Amino acid sequence: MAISELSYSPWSPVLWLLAFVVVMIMAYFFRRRGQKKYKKGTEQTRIFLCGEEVPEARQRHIRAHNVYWGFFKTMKEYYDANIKAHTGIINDYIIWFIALVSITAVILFIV
Amino acid sequence: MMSKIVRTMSNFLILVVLVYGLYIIMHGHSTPGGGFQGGAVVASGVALLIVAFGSHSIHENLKEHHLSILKSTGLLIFIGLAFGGMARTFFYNFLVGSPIFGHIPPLGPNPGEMLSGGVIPLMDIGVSLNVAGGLSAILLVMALAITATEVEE
Amino acid sequence: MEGIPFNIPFLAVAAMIGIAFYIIVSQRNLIKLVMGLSILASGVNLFLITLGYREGGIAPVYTHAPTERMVLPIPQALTLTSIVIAVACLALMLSMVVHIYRHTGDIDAEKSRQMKG
Amino acid sequence: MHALVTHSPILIIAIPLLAAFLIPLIGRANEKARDVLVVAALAFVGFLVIILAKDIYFNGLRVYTLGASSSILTIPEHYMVPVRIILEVDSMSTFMAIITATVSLAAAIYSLAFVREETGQNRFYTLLLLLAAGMFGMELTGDLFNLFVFLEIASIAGAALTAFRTRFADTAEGGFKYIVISSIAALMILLAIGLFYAQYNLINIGALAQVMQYTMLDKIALALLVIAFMMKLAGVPLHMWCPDAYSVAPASITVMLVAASYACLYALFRTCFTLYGVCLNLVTVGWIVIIFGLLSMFIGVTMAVFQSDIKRLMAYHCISQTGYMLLGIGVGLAVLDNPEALNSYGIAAMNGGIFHIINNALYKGLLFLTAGALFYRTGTRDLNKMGGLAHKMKWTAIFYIIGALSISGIPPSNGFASKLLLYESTYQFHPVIAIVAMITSILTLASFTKAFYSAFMGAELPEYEEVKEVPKSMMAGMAILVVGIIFFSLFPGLVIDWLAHPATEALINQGAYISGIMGGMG
Repeated sequence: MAISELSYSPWSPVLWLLAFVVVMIMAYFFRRRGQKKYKKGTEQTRIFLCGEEVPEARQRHIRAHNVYWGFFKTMKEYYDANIKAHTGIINDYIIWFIALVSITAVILFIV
Repeated sequence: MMSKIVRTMSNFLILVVLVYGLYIIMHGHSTPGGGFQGGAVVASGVALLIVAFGSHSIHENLKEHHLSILKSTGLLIFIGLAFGGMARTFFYNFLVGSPIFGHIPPLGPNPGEMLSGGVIPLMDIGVSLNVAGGLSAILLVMALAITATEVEE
Repeated sequence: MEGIPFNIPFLAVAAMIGIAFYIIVSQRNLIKLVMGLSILASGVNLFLITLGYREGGIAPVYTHAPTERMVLPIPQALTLTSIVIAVACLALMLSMVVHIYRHTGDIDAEKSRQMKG
Repeated sequence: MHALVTHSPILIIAIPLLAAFLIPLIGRANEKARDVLVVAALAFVGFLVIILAKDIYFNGLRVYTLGASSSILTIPEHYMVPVRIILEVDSMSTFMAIITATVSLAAAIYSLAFVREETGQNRFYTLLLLLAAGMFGMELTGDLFNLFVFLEIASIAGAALTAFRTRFADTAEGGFKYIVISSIAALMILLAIGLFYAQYNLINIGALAQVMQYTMLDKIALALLVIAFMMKLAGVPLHMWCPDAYSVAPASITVMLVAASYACLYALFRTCFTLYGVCLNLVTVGWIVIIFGLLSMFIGVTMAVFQSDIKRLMAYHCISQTGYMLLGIGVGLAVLDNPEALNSYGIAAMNGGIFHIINNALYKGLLFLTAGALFYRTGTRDLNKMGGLAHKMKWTAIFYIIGALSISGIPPSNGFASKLLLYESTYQFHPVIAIVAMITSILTLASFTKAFYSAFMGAELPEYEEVKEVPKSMMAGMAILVVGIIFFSLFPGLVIDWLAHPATEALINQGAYISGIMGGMG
């Protein structure tokens, strides 16, 4: 069942799942103690945007290229260099291959 | 489509090419040659026809699916013979000693015997069907593709 | 082979492989690239065939063979298989170049590329 | 039953071949019969793989000679060299064969609906079975030249399948890149085989390993083999063909290509551990593999976060996950001649790396299949154009979540189990490795969250109102992999004891492999 070869502690997913279920049951009981004013199908479930008109679905959806914008902005130099290296030209792929074969052969000769 | 002289000559030559291909296929087990080489010779005959008559007129009589059936049949012969030796191991030469190609020639230099080799000549036939069909299909499709792009331009 | 230094074929192999890699690396024309690959395959095949050469050995064909020592035909078998595979590769590559040309109208590796990054 | 086990090494390769050659004839007559044939052949092969694996687990490795009842029958009789086509199967081979069998079966069932609209389906299934046969052949063979032949069969079939949907503009380009790098890699492997033949007059792996002296030519051959296999399995910086080819291939074929790249991974391990083994400069070669692994993990995952094409994103993940396997095996290779380190963490690292191969084949296969399902219904791979699809495709979304959690190593998934093994063991080797591996895992989760959010979450978009759940056979193909993932998640210990650990033992134990083939000779 469990992986016992680990040096620190064994890993047993079944035990983990049991613990997870216990935690979820506890969370459920906490949740039941909350307020009961929520009703489906009323104004409570509609989107509230500071009282303004809600835009249509197509404009509301955040598209993939906007996700993690800050991360890419911070890592701009790294990504610029990387995209420059990924030329998409088949000849360049072979250049990498030849270069790495020679480097590896030289390393194996020296060491 | 080339001139009448070329067409007439290739009508004769195709016979020679086919016979030569067949010779190489059938003697593959005792002399240099074999299924692939013979099949390639046969396919070169098809190439001759394509050059002489043009790919479209050949394509009217020789469709890809004919060649595809030829290919599959050849491969099935090959792998079926391989499965035939399954009583011992895969590819076992189970025809040795039997009347079909089963004669065992003496070890060492010998004059060469047609009816020896067991399953090997039969496998040569299978391979040659596959190679002839496959290479002809490649040549035909390539020739058609070239003419198609010329039409587009 | 009398009088020919034994390593001449190996020099030819090295030259062929070098030329092939030079073509593959430097030529952006896809057809030329395929030609380079074909030369590379021939170079490797030549290498295998050269390995099969033995001084004084004869071809392992028993029909009317002289009674000298025969060579083990492994390199020949390898080369034959490799040739067959190279033919299939060549046909496949050329047909793909045809398709690339149909869709993009170019056979330059850089101009016909649609994917990068 | 006994005969079936005896002949199963070759039957595993021959039955897909036989079915592949039958398809053009049967498919013309009846399409239903053809579909049944494909699935039945692969299912039967899966059954054979399992009984063979069971037999090898209990009875040790197995040698099968084609065309003769024993590998030592030669003329002249004192010529004690294995010249025939010989298959040598040990636990590592059957481990890889199990992966290939599972993935091929899932891909074939998925294809039934996925390529229903395409022309030339007979050719599709023929090539699919040839690809499977090529992979099985690579994994079961005991001969370097057969390895080359089966590698080329797999490459040609894979490239033709990648470019199968010729009506799209970019498929031919992906297929062309795949075949070019495949044939160059294969030719370099052939050159290395020639270098071996020049020195030892042998091409059998076990026989070569016995006489290997690690001369200068062997070093060149090692460099050629390692880098050529590295290119085939898409290790950074030789990975650039991988997103191009994987993204344009039909989804079921992408899954098969992933399995094919793991067959090359197997060939790399076989080269390092069995062919060269202890005569290598182990620390150097181990570090070369580790550095490839680190680069693959980090560059692969950072490029993946950036992508907006869903299959390109997953293809880059494929690269970064391959890095984990290289890490585990590289650490094992670096400490192979140091019994103390090997027992304290080397074997654990290799177990982790090998366990990760099967995990990754399952969940990466599942993810590619869900991407294919999205493409099947929306007609696009661009994440920028997708949105709100979870409303319409509930099961696909659930499958995607299972796969994404698993690949990111969230407990209790199988991905967590293998990554935990890797983190703990590689940390003892060098802390930096484990740290990079963890960062990679975090970024993996980040990029799959991005893909999940932009494809499945959000309001229903008006352009996808007609979208439905995918057909049943595609669901069945995904379900096979999901069942595998859940089983592996719940019982990782069983998998390690029964599959991964025997495979590790088989890799480490070079002597057993050599005596398996050379035992009866001289």
